[in-house]
Amino acid sequence: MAEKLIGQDIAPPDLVAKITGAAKFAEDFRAEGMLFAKLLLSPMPHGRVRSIDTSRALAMPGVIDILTADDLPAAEPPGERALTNEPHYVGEPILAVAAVDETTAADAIEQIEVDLEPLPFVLDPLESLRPDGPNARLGGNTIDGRELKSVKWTEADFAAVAEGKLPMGEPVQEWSVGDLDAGFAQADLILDDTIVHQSLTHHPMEPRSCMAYWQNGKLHLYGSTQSTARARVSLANSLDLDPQDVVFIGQYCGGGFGSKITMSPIMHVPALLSRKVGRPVMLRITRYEEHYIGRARPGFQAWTRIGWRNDGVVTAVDLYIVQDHGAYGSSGDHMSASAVASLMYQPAAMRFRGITVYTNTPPRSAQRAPGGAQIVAMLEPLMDKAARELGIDRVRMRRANAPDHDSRFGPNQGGLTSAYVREALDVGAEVFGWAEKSRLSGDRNGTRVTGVGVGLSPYVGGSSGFDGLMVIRPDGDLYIHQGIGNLGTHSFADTARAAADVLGMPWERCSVIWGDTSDHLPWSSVQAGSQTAHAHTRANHAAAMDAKRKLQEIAARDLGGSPADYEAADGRVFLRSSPSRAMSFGRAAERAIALGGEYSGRELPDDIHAVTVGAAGALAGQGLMGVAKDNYSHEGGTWSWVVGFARVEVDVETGEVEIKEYAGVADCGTVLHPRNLASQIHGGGVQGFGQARSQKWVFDPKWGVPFAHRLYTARPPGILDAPLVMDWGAVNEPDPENPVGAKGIGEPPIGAGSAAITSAIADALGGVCLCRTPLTTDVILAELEGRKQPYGRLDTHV
Amino acid sequence: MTDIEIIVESEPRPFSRRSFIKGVIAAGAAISSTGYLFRASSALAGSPSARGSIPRLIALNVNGQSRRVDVLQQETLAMTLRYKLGLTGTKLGCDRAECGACTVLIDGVPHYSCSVLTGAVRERQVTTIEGLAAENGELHPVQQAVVEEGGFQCAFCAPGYIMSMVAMVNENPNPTREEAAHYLSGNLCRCGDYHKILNSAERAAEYARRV
Amino acid sequence: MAVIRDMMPTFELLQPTSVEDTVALLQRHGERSWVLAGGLDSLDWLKDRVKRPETVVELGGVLELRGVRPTANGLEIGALTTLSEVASHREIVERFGLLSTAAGHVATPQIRNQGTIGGNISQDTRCWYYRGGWPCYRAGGNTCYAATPQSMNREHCVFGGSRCVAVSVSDTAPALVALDAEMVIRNTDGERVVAAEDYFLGPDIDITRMTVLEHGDLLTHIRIPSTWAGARFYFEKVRDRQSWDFALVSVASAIVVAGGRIERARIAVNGVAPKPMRLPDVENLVQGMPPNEDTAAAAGELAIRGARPLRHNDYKLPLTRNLVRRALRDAGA
Amino acid sequence: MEILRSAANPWGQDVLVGIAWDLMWLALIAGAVFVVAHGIYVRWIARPMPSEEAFVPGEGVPERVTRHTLPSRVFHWLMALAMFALLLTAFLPVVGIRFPWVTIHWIAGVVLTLTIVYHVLHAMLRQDLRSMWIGSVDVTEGSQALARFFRRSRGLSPKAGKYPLDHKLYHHAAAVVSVVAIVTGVLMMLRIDTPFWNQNPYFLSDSAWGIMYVLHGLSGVALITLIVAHIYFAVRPEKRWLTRSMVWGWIQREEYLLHHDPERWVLNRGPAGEVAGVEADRVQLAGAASDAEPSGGS
Repeated sequence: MAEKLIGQDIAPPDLVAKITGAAKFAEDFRAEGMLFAKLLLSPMPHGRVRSIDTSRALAMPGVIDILTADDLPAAEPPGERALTNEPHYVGEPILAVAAVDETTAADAIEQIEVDLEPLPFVLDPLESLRPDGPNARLGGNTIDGRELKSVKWTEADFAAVAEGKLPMGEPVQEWSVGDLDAGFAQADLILDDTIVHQSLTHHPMEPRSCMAYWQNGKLHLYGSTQSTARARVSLANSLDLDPQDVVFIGQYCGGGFGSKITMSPIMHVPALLSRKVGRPVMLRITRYEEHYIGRARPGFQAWTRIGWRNDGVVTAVDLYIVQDHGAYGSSGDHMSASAVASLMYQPAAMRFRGITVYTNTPPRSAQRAPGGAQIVAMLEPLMDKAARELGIDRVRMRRANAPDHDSRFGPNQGGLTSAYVREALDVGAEVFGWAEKSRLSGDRNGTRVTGVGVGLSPYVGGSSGFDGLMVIRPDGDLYIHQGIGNLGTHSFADTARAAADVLGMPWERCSVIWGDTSDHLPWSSVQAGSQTAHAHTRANHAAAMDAKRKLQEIAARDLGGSPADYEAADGRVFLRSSPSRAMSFGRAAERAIALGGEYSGRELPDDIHAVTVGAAGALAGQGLMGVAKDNYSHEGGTWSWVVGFARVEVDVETGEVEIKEYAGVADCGTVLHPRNLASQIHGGGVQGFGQARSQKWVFDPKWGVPFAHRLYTARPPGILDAPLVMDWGAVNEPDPENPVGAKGIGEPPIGAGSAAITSAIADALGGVCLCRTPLTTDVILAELEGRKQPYGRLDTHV
Repeated sequence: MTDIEIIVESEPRPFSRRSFIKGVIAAGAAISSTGYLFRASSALAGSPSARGSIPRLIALNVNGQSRRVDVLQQETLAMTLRYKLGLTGTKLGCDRAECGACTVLIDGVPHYSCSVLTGAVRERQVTTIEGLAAENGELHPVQQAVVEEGGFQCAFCAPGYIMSMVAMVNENPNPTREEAAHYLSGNLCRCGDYHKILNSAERAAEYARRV
Repeated sequence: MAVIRDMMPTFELLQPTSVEDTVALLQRHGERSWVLAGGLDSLDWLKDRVKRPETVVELGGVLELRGVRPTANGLEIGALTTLSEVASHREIVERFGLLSTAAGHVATPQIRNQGTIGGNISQDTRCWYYRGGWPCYRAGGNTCYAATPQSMNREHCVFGGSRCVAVSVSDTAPALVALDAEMVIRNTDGERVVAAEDYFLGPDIDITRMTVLEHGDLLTHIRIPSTWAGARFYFEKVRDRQSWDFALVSVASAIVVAGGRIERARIAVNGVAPKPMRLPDVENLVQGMPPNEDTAAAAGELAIRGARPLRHNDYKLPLTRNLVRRALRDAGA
Repeated sequence: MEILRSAANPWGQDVLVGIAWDLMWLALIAGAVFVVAHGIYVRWIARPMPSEEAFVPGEGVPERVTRHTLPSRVFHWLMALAMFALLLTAFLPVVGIRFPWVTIHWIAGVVLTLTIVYHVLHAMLRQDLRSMWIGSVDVTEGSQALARFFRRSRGLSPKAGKYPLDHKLYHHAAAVVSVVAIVTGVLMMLRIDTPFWNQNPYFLSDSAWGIMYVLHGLSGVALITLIVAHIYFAVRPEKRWLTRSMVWGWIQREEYLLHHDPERWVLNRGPAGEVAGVEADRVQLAGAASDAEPSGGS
């Protein structure tokens, strides 16, 4: 019986292609007669196009054509389009020029005269909420569900803003649970503070370049996406096309972190330009443009009040979040943040109030643990402050509040599928050596003071209801079709193991088919919300069980006995009682083709998605088909956890911080691929370090123009900004609501990394919570030297 | 200039604000079989009238082969590799010497190919990621080490990292983990895979010592 | 007309192979020419189309300007010597470790492999208003956008601002000032030698240039006298990230201690003024004093006297004070 | 040759930045051309001045007539010094001579402003404003001079008051240009750090600043021409007596009587015995103006 694949370290099948340069990302494809497009970006934070004079550009040799917003499908505000006649942020694309090469296209852009009328703009959400504050959009400054509204607070609300207190006027989103006053009444310690979290561009390593052409009415688009199957469908819908008429090619995605969940709006430029000029168009996106259209995490200006009993148990949480919504997008980070706070601290009484405010800054979208990564980095230092004042060990403090399997949380007090949080804390304390390391806090080593921190970070880790599709071909191999994107998590390969294990197939006999929708990919989840590992172990398991049933039936039909007497392993289906009576998978595949019907995919289950029906139909008759919808039970919310432990040294004379040690431990159900889990824990942790220490936006408030728009000024962490060695661990207890016990894990690690560092720095500063990220050198040094902080308590984009 | 015959309407297409037409327009483009080399157009040519827009035919030595290629005077090595020689393994992450994904070796030394003018490397040996594995596909020791460590996540930065690692093992056969980190500090990884990259670097040094 | 970034415009590439040819070309093409050595500073301008030379003179072929040669009383470094060579050259490491340490802190290995020491000290400022193509004073306009009450000037100057408040960002510049180096400049008229301290210009003298180089000039060599060879060197660069980033503040010092007392000292800081700032008052103060904590503290206080912080860079005062303190403290260690 | 420099502001809108430095060369050339032309004109072309009318008896005219009091002379030279400092610090950097000019420039600017303020008060309170006033007499004086220049008349223009018309015109031109330079200069001081305030370029909109810089530039270059002419006249031999008067303050009795009409520049004994001129508001000088020949003269 082949050894179980789940739990082993198996490199993904695409690794050799990636490290020999053979792997083709979107910008690596070429096409005969390919043109190059360049974008004309808005220089103004908010403007309206009065006129565009492209005559000189079009007269230039080598310039083929120009695409403007009028050539795109209409969209109701605040809907975003690839091009616009009313730019809402500096850098929003207004038009695109297609030319024989990029230099000509760029020269042509410089010959175009765009007459832009400046409109009122605003960068700071609080400014827009002032009684006379400007609105970022003509239709209003916030959104309630689908409706644009203009909300203005009163002067009274802003009374204490000068002392750095968050104004808390009338919210738009709100929920509360339990009796808040009673909760605070029984609290022995109450802390409250204003906390600010910066906005952050995703900056995946690969900019979202894309190339497209049309062939016999079908759109072929080479793009970078986290979710191949879903990108094709959303691209088709956005262009009013039938998905069958769209071929999306995206075998490799140079990272997305939530900025490439399905399609990027900019894909309409090569798609529609190539149709307009009748030739392939490559749009190479530069890093500068990636800052503008590459999505970002919404920043928060928040206030919170938390009550603790003497034993460390949280009695009440009051949370107010003003979210910076950017110019477009539908971010609900502030709502997710409130759910995470409620889940983590399990307060009996909690109130959340919030509002999301449009600003003339780049569009937002989910960025790795949207809302979660912000709130844990903001609140965990307060938890430490309480632990220090109550004299309770900080890990024990978190154990006292941690949820278990039966806990409830959030506005409608939903349940959980599993929560091994205390176990994660214990394993973490063990791996990091918390017992003796926590005693190091405050130690001096020359001019360096030590700080240790712990950061707990949960996030959604599952979903269900998607389809699995695989074929055993006459060659006896198992071809597993995955609609999952290849965004760096290796989930497209790791989730396929669930199918191989059901059929006892050795990994060398399995081929994963992914990345090109013309290879017939099933309907799959989006690779976001850390749901893929959970959703697609279920889907692949279900489809493999379907294949197994068909193998047993075919074997019983040919070799006698009843299907239940048969077992499948090592490429054979055999009678359990006498294994020599067997049939190879290849033979079974030939029989399946001969028998047709459901065996070869001529007939399909009636509950699978239309996309899967299309894919399966194309594969019918090629072998024994396993196809099924994931109908396994899914009671309660699936959430995964990572707890991060960090030791830092802060130089009291320069304000520099060196992260000496970091360890992250996860509760993500059964570990599919240990080394890959380590990469997610460490990789997400490093992104958390950048969030806590160096990455931010800087805008000139007078002109509304950004400066941190390239990697050098955006300052993502480098190899020397992380410890040389990082540890990890996992509880590895199966989740009951998944056939293999797996939960997703992509997002919790970033909050753990960020919270561990903000807590550790607060610890090194003697428990002072600076309540702001990023904690850059200047902010820390101003605190150490007792000087005025460089930024106001509520300042954003500084 | 390019020898493709450009079908342009007699007078420049007047810019008209046509409404969105859903119709089917037959487009006659097909992926050329070679997939790489296409005579049609390169990424950059520039309007013929501009000073210096006349390309120069030069000979480059890339991965041990002499390649003759028409190069514009302002063309960077990364663009030449990717758009003229079809070596798309060298990636463009920022085009501004801020990420390292375009790292290649010039005379064995790591450089950001996005910040080197192609004209400046005429007599020099350029090595790219495609030049590491042997003809028969046998991986370079560094590549083999990366495979065994299951290295990289999205791997867009992998080619750049591996070129830096190759130079590292050539220059310092016995690097400590810290020395490796400093040597690779010119390569950015946005997935944050530094721990596993350093594991690969240490194993790469070990394998290189064996060869 | 619309603006586009990240797309190099066409230019004519000239690749001379001797200093004579180079200065002749620069003379002929005058204001429309651009000197390109390592190119790390130049390509930032050219790709963003903020500076538009018609002709680029690429110095890769001028081999005579690479390498390190001992001279009568010190070393002469060719301006085209790469930062990696400077950081690892045995002569420099042993006698002028301050410079090799400084060179080793520049940006990243790939940039050090290609960037030249001449380019590092002649690079333009990195003020993000100026680099963004704004029509500021330094770009020939009449406004400094970084010195308004609302500006984002965390990385601007606290000393020596005159309308323009940008800073010099070179790491090797303060080291060369501390080593009392000299810069050799050639043009068609001949050669002139300028002391390191005078090589750099503040905006009060000429707001459009960071160094004395004019069109037609070529920095050929950097000469380091042996006066400070073997002194006790200290270099520290404080920055947000440990690679790529320029210094928020950096200190470079050469101190000779004899008989428990500071015989002579030469200290320079960068990242705080439009040019690397030598601290003669501090040097005089500490002369003859023991290199202990009190001297270091006094030196630190004196170093930041007269500073004039902007809206967001007040932290550079304590940071400069502490770095000078650490340099003096190290002299006593 | 450009006149104005403009640039794209951060929003891509075209905005005035200042004058083109070619105008500075233009102004210098204009000054030089004027000097040469005038020199040639006087030397070769101008018809000799007709012999002065019979010597007007000047009884009661002292040997030395005070033309400029000490305070006004001190003002003049101080202002000249400030003006020179301003012009040098403004234009030497443009021609390539590098030195820290900003501080000297704004200090000289402040000095100039103070001197001008003093001059205005001094003129209003102590000096005789009307001596600068351009009245109908001056108009005829001027038209006569013009007619003679164009050879349409031989007649002698009426004698000047304290200040001949060209002096008055020059003074007013210089005054206007200086005021423009000062007003714009003072405002522009908001753009630099001084011991009293930090620079704030957003005090005005960038288009307003553009106009400010252009005006300052234009007045600056205009001053070059004006001062070149001024110095030229000061050193001309036949005007030396006037220059002397700005140094020592007095002119000789003959010079007074030769060049000035006692009726229009009435001398009266000041308390200290020195004689100060008071511009008499003479009625149109009977007869003198009417003998101008009708056009189409010789």
